[in-house]
Amino acid sequence: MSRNNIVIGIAGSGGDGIITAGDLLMKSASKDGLFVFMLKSYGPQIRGGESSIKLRMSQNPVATQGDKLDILVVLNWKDFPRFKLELLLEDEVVIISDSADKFPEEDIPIDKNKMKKWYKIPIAKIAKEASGTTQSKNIVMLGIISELFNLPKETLKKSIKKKFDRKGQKVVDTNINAINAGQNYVINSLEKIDDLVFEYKKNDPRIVMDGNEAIAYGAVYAGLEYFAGYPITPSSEIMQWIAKFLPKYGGTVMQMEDELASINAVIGASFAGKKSMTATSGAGISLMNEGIGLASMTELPAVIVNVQRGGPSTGLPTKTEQADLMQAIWGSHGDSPRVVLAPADVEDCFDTTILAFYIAEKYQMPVIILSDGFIGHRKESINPERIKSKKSGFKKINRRQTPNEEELKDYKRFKYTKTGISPIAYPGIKGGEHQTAGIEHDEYGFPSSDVDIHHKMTFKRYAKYDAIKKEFDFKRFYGDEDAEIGIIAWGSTKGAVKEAVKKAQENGIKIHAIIPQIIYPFLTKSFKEFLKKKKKVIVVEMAYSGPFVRYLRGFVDFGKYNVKIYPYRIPGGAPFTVEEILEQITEVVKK
Amino acid sequence: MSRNNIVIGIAGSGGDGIITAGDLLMKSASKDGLFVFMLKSYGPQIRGGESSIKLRMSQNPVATQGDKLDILVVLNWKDFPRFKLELLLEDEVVIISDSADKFPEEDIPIDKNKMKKWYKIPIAKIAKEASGTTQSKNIVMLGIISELFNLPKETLKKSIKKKFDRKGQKVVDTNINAINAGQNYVINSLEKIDDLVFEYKKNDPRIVMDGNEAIAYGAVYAGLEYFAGYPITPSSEIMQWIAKFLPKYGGTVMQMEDELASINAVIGASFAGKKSMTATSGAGISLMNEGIGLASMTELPAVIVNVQRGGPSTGLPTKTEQADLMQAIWGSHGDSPRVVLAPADVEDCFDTTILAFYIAEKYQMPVIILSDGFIGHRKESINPERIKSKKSGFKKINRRQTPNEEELKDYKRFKYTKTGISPIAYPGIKGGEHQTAGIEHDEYGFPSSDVDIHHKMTFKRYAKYDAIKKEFDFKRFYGDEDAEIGIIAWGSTKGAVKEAVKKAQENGIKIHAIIPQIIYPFLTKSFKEFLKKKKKVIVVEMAYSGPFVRYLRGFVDFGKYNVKIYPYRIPGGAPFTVEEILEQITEVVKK
Amino acid sequence: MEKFTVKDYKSKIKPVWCPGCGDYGVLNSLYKALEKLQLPPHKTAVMSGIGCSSRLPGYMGTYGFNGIHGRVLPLASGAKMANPENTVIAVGGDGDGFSIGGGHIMHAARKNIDITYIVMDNSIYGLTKGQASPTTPLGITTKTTIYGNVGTTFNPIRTLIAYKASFVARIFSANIKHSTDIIAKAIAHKGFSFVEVLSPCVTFRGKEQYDYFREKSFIIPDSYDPSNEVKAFDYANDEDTLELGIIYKKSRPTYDEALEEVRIKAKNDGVPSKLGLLNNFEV
Amino acid sequence: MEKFTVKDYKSKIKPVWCPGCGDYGVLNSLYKALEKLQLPPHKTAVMSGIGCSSRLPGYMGTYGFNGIHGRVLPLASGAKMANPENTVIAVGGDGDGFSIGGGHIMHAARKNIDITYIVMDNSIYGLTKGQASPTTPLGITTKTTIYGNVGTTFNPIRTLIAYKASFVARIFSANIKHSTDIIAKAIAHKGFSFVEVLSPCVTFRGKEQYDYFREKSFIIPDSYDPSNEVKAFDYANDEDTLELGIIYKKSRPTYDEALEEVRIKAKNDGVPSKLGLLNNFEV
Ligand SMILES: Cc1ncc(C[n+]2csc(CCOP(=O)(O)OP(=O)(O)O)c2C)c(N)n1
Ligand SMILES: Cc1ncc(C[n+]2csc(CCOP(=O)(O)OP(=O)(O)O)c2C)c(N)n1
Ligand code: SF4
Ligand code: SF4
Ligand SMILES: [Mg+2]
Ligand SMILES: [Mg+2]
Repeated sequence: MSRNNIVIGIAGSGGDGIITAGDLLMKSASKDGLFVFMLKSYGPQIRGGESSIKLRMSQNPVATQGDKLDILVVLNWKDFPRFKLELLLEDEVVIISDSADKFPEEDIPIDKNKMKKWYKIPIAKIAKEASGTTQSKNIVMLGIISELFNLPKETLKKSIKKKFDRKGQKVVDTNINAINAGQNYVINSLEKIDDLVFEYKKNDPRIVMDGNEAIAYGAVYAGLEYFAGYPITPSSEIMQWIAKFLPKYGGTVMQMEDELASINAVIGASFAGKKSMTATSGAGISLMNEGIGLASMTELPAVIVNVQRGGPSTGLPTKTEQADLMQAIWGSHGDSPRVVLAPADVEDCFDTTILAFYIAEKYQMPVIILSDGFIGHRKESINPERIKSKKSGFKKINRRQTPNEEELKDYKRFKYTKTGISPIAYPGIKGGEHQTAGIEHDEYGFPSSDVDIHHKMTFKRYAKYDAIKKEFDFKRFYGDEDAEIGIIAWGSTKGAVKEAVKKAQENGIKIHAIIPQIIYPFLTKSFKEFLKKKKKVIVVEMAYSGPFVRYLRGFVDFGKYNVKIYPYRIPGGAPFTVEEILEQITEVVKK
Repeated sequence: MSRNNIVIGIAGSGGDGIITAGDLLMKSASKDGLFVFMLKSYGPQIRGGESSIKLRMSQNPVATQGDKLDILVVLNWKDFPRFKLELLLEDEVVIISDSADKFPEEDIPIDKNKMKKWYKIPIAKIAKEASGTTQSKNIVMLGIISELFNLPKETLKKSIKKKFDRKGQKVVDTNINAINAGQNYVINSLEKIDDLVFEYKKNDPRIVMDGNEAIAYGAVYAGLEYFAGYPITPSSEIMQWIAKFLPKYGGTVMQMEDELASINAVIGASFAGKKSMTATSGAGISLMNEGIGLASMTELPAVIVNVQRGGPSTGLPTKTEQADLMQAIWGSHGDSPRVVLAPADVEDCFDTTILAFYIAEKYQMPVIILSDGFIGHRKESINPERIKSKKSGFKKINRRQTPNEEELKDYKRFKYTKTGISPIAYPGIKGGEHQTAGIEHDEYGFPSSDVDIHHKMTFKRYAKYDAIKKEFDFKRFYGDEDAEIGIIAWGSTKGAVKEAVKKAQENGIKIHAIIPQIIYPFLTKSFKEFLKKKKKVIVVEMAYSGPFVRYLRGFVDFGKYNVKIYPYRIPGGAPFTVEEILEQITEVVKK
Repeated sequence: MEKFTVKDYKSKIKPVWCPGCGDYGVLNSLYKALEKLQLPPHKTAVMSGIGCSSRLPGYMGTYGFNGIHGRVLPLASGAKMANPENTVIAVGGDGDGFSIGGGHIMHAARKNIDITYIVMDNSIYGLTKGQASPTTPLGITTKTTIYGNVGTTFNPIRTLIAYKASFVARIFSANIKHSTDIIAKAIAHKGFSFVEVLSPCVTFRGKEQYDYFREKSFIIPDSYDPSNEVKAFDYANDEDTLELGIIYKKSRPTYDEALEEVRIKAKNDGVPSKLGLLNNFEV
Repeated sequence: MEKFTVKDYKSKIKPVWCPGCGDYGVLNSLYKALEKLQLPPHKTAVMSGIGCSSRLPGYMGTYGFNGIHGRVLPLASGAKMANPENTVIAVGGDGDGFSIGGGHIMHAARKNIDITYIVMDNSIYGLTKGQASPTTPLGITTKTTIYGNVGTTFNPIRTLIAYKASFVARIFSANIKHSTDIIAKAIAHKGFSFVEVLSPCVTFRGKEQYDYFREKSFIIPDSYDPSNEVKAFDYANDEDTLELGIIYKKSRPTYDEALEEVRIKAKNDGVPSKLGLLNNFEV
C-alpha cells in the first residue's frame, strides 16, 4: 500500500551511528521539501551509550512526530527495551534488524503478532565488504530502507556528500559505496514481504531547525545585544548558538558562574540600555526568581527563556514536562508582575521570542518564554520563505521609550502614567541620571517606605497588564467555533491536540481548540469569547499537579459560564500521543 | 466616661525613648492580666531615627491593636507626620504633648476638631527637675498618662524597677522619681478636661511575646535539633532567639553564608536524622525555592518559616504584606509537593510551628510556615496557662518513621506505599545505607530516567496529600454557621476579620468567617461544608495580585455552589483596620 | 570643556546613616575621587547590593542602581560589558560581598572585568541590626553569636590576590585624603580593582572600632613594591597589622578587550544579514 | 571486630561514566582509602552536587546523597554538624565547586568544618556536554568558547590557602596508589580538608588531557614542608607545574569542637525545662 506519510524508528548502541543516520534521513527528506519531524533519545551515558531516533516524513502538513512506527530498524536488540515507550509500534510495523545480532527472545517487549514483517539482513557484513569497515553499517542501513520503502534517494546521497566532504574524498567514497551496497542488496538479494511504499512529489527544499535554535535565532533576529547564561540541559544549545553568531553583530555573550549571576548580569545590561536575555531550565529558573522580581520592581526589560524539563529538583533532565507554569507566574516573592509566553512548535519558538522582546521593551518588564525539552530538541523541517515573509508581518521590533528634552528637565524614572509605562534613561543619556532600586521608591527612584507610595507604585506596575490585554488577542484556534466541546492546551502539547481535533472531526465530533501563546496576563475577554458556546472544556497539560487548570480556574469562573471542566493532567516524560488525546475527547463526548 | 478598653499612641524622636516607654506600658498592663497588643514603627534610620508605638489594653479579650487612638502622646511634633497612617485618631482623641515643643501648625495632618482635648505639659522640664536630666521625659510621660487615665500604676513602677535593676539603685531611683513627678504633676497642677478613665479588674499576670519569639519557642518546644539561617528583616529574631536557647539543649545553630546554604544545610541535617528548620523572608525565600524542591524530591522533613514582608524584590522590608502565598505553593520548578501553614496571631505562631514539625516528620516533606512582619513583630499579652495546658492537647510531637528489621533486609528508601510514606533510614542505622537524590530515582534511590518510574514516583509523592486531607479539618470559624454571607481570610488578617464579624453581628448582619490554618493542600471537603449555605463570600487578602482568591478559585468551583465571590485585595504596608473590613461586609450585604 | 565639582556627584537626598558611621567618609572620598578624575556623571554608574553601605548609590548624582543582596558584581559586570564606555563602580558591605556575594568575586576578578569594587568592611551586618559577618573577629558577641563568635575570619586581601585580581588595595574611611587618592587610582586602573575599606559601624561595633582600626592600620611606605603576588600575599596576613594603600597591582588585558578580540574573530568568519543566517539551517 | 573490604563500600549499580573517564580512578582510590581507614559504611556519608563526577555517591555502599548543583558543601556541613559522629565526604566537579558553588568553599574552610571535599577537576563541564569551566585554560575552544576561551583560570590551591583551609592537597586520578594515600590522610585530618583531583574528561578534553596532566604534574618530595602558608602559596602558582600531594596543612579547632564550647557556655547560664522557657516571657 503506497503512503505519503510514514514514521520510522531506529535504535542501537553508541557506536552504531544512529543519530548520524537520523540526521541524514532528516536532511534528505527536507531537501525534497517534505514535512519532517525527528526526536532523538539517549541513555544516561554521556558517550558510548545507546540511542534512538524517531522520524516522520510526510507529503502534507503534519503537526507531530506521529504516534507509532511503520518501520522499526534495530541495529542492536539489547538496546531496544530502553526505548519501548519512545518507539511504539503499529500492528503492521515492518521490522529490520541485523541477522548477525542475536535476538534475545524473552526480554524484548514486542508482541509476536507485530513481528510478521521482519527482515533479517547481514547489515554489518555488507558494510564490511563494501567499505572495509562495519562502522558504515548505519549508512548501509539507510541504503536498505531508502530502496525498500522508496525514501528520498538522490538527496540522501547529496546529504552524505555534504556531511563527509570536509573529511576528504576517501571518506565520502566509502560512505557512497556503503549506501549503494545497501540499495543493491535490496534490489538483488531481497524479496519484499511487505507492501509499504512511500510516495511523494518533490517540493521546494525546506530548512531544519530545533526549538532551541529557533529561539536563539529569533533573539538575534529581534536585535538581541547582550546574553548572559549558564549551561543546563535542555537549554544549553541556546547560549551555544548565540555565542557563535551574536559576536558577529557586535553583541556580547557571557557565560556566568551561575543563574543568579546570569539574571543579574542581564538586568545590569538592560539598565545599560541593551536588549538582554538569558536562557535556562529546571533548577536554573528556580534560582532566577529573586532576580526576576528585581526586574519587575526596577521595570527593566528582560527576556528569560525556560526550556522546561522533568522535575522536581534535578528530576528528569533529558525529558519534558510542563510543571513550571505557576512558578513562571508566581515564582518570585511579592507582587511581581511579568509576562509569560509559550511557544507551541519549532517555528513558533522563533515568533514567540520576537514577541517577547517586543513586549519586554515596550512594557518594561521581565518576559518569560516557557518552552520545553520536547520542542527544544525536536527537529522540524520548515519553509524558509515563511520566515522571510514574516519580516514585515511582525510588530515593529521596537526599543524601550526614552525620555525627551522636556521630560529630562525634571526626570522621573518612575513617573505615574495611565499605561504604567514611564520612559527609561540609561547611562550615556545626559540629564537622565537617576537611582533605580529593588527597594520601593518614589517617582524619582529614591527609596521610600511610605504606604501610599507603595500602593500607587503597585498600581502603576500592574496597570501595564491592562494595556497588554488591550493590545493582544488569542489567535490559535482549531476546529469549529460553535462546537459545544472545547479543548485548551498550551505549549508543545499543541501538535497532539491539533491532530486529535482533526481526527475527532473526521469521526464527526464537533470540537473547538485553543492554544494560547500569551499565557499571562490572562486575556480574559478573548477567552470568554471562546467559552460562549462551550458546555464542556478539556484542559490538557503535562503536569500532575495541574498548574494550568488551576491557573485557568483562578481567572475564569467556568461555573458562571455553565462550562464543565475535564482536566487531563499527567506527569511528564513522554510527549502526548494523538491517540490518547483523541481518547479523552471521545470519552468526554460520551459524558 | 469610664472604659475598659483603650488605645494609646506615642510618637517621638530617637532620643525620646518611645520604645522603652511602650515596653514598660505593655509589661505593666500584662502584669495586671490585661489583654494587650503593641505595634512599633520606625523611620529608615538604623539609629537616632523617629519611632512610634501603638498600644491597646483591654479588660476583655480583643483580637487587634485597635483602629484609632483614644490617646495620642507626642514628644516631638516634627516626627508625627511620618506615622499618620499608623496613628489614626478617634474624634474624641485626647492629645498630650510637651508645651516646650513648638507645634508646626500647617504640616500636621490632624483636623482641628480633633484637637479639642489637648494637654500641653512641660514634660522635659518636669523631668529635668525631678531627675536632673530631660532624658527621663518618657518616664515622666508615663507617670502623667497613668495618673490621668488610671492606667496600671503599681505594676508600672514594678516594671521600671525590674528594667533598670541591673543598672544600679541610682538609675532606678531617678526613674521612680521621674514617674512620681509625672503623677504628682497631674494630681497637683493639672485640671482634667476630658472624661476618659480606664477601669479594670486585676487578673492573673500574662506573659508577653511577639510572633517571631512564639515561632522560635514553638520550634524548640517541638524538639528542634538543627537550625541554619541567614539574617533578614523581619525574620532575624527567630534565629537570634534560637541561637540563644537551642544550644542549652544540645542543639546546633549555624549562621550560613546565604539562604541557598541555609536550606541545603537544613536538608543535610534532616538527612542526618535531625529535626531541622530555617527562617527567612522576602528575597531569602525566593532563593530557597530550588532547595525546597530538593526536599520534596528527597522526601526529607524540613520546616521553612517565611515571615512575609512587603515586596516585590527588596520592597518594604519593615512593612507587612501577604503576597508570597502562591510562591509558597508553586515556587519551585516541577511538581514539587509541600505543605503550607499560616499562623493567625502570636499564640497561633506557637501552635502552627508545632503542627509544622508534626506534619514534616510524619509526611516527610517540606512544610512552609507563612507568617508576616505584622504578627512577627507584634507584641501580645498571653495567658501562660493556655500554653502549658496545650502540652497534652497537641498531637504527639513524633519523629519520622524509621525502617524495622524486616524492612532493612532489602531496604527501599522510596518504597511505594498507599500513603506515600516510606520509612527513612539515616547515617548511623546499619543496613539502611542508601542513595538519596534530587534526580528521579527508583524505590532504592538509584537514578532512573524511566518514564514509568517518574509517573509512579510522582503519584507516590502526591499520595501524601490524600492522607493529610483525611487527617485534618478546618477549625477556625467565627459567626453563625448558617449565614448566607461568608468571609474568608488567612494569616494575620484574622484579627481584623474576627472583630469585624463581631461588629457586623452587633449590627444585625448574619455572617460566617473561616480562617484556615492549613492552607495547602486545600482541605476541599471541609471547605465545601463551609460553602453549603453561602451565597456570597468575601475574600480578604493583603496582596494586590490576589493570590489567595486565585488559589481558592483554582481548587473550588464557586460557580457550582452558586456562590458569588467578592475579593478585597489591596497592597500591603499597613495592617487592615476593623472598620475597613466592616465596610466591605456592609457593602456586600447591600449587593 | 565643562568642569565637574563635588556637588555634580551628589543626589538630592541626604544619607540616613547613623551619626559617626564610617560610610560618610567613603562617600566623601568617592565624591572627591570622581571630581579628581573629572568623570561625567551621566557616563558613570554606581551600583550596589543591600546593606547600610549599599545605600550609597542613592546619594550619588551619577546613574545609580541599588540592586539585591550579594549580586552587585554580576549586575555591574552586565552593565559594564553591555557598554564598556560607562565607568562602573560597585559598592557594598562585608556581608553583601564576602558572605552571600562571595561566589561572584573570583569570576569578576579572574575575568578582569574593568570595574571598581569598593567593600565597606565594618565586620558586622549593620542594616539587619548587628549579626556576625565573615570578618567579625573571633570571640565577639553579636545578635547571632550570643556566646562569642567562633567563625575564623575571612581574609579579603589575600583572597583577592589568590583570585588574580589585577588591583588590590585597602583604605580607612577616616583618612579621606588617602582614601580619595587610592579610590581614584582604583577607578583609573584598567581592569578589576578591589578596595577594602575599614569603615566602622559605631552602632553595632561601637566607637571603639575606630580606635581598633587606627591602632592596627598604617600607610604602606613608598618603598613597598606591589607587583609580586607572593610578597603581597605574605604582607597581607591579617594577624597583626592592617596595611593601607595598594597591596597588589599587575596589569593584564581586560574582559572587554578580550571580547573585542572574539568579535573580530567571529566577524572574520563572515557576517551575514540577519535573514542570511537562515543558510545555517539549510540541508 | 568486623573488617570492611572494598566491596563493602560498593553499591549495586555500575558507573555510567565514559570509558577512560578519570573519575573511575577517583572512585577506586576512595574505595581503597575507606578500606584503609576501616570506616563503617553506615556511619559514612558521601554527598555531591550535580555533574558526571557528582554521580559518584551512587556507586558507594555507604550512605549517599546526590544533591543539587553547587550546594554540596552546605548540604554536607549540615549533615556533619547535625551529627559529628558521621564521617562526611563531599565530592563534585570543577563547575559544581568553583563556578556555581564557589561561594560556599570559603565558609566551610574558614569555619574548619570537619569534612573532606574532593573536587574532580577536568577543566570542563562534562555532564552538560562540554562548556568552559573556571579552570579551562585560555584559548581552548569549547561549546561556549567557540572562538577560544578568554577567561583567566581560577587557581584552586592558592585560593584554598587564602581561605585558611587546614588541609590542601592535589592528586592525579591516574595514580591510584598516591591518591589513595592522600585521600585517606584527608579523611583522617581533623578539620576541613580539600583535595583537587586532576581527573581527565576524555570525551570533551580528549585523551590528550592525560598526557597534559602527566607532563605538568610531579609528586611533592618529602623534603617539602607544608606548614607555611606563604611558601605553600608560592609553591602553588599554576603557571608551570602541578604539584601532587599535601601542599598546605595546619591544624586548628574544628567547628564541632567550637560549637561544643558554645553549648557548654549556654548550659552554664542554666538549662530550664522546655516549659520553663516561659519564664523568659514573664513581665
Ligand atoms: C537575599 C537576602 N538575604 C538577606 C537579606 C537581609 N540583609 C540585608 S543587608 C544584610 C547584610 C548587611 O551587612 P553588610 O553587607 O555588611 O552591610 P552593612 O549594613 O554592614 O553596611 C542582610 C543580611 C536581604 N536583603 N536579601
Ligand atoms: C542550578 C543548575 N544549573 C545548571 C545545571 C546544569 N549542570 C549540571 S552539571 C553542570 C556542570 C558539570 O560540570 P562539573 O561540575 O565540572 O562536573 P563534570 O561533569 O565535569 O564532572 C551543569 C552546568 C544544574 N544541574 N543546576
Ligand atoms: S548601623 Fe552601623 S553601618 Fe549602619 S549606618 Fe549605623 S553605623 Fe553605619
Ligand atoms: S563526559 Fe567526561 S567527565 Fe563525563 S563521564 Fe565522560 S569522560 Fe567522564
Ligand atoms: Mg557590614
Ligand atoms: Mg568538570
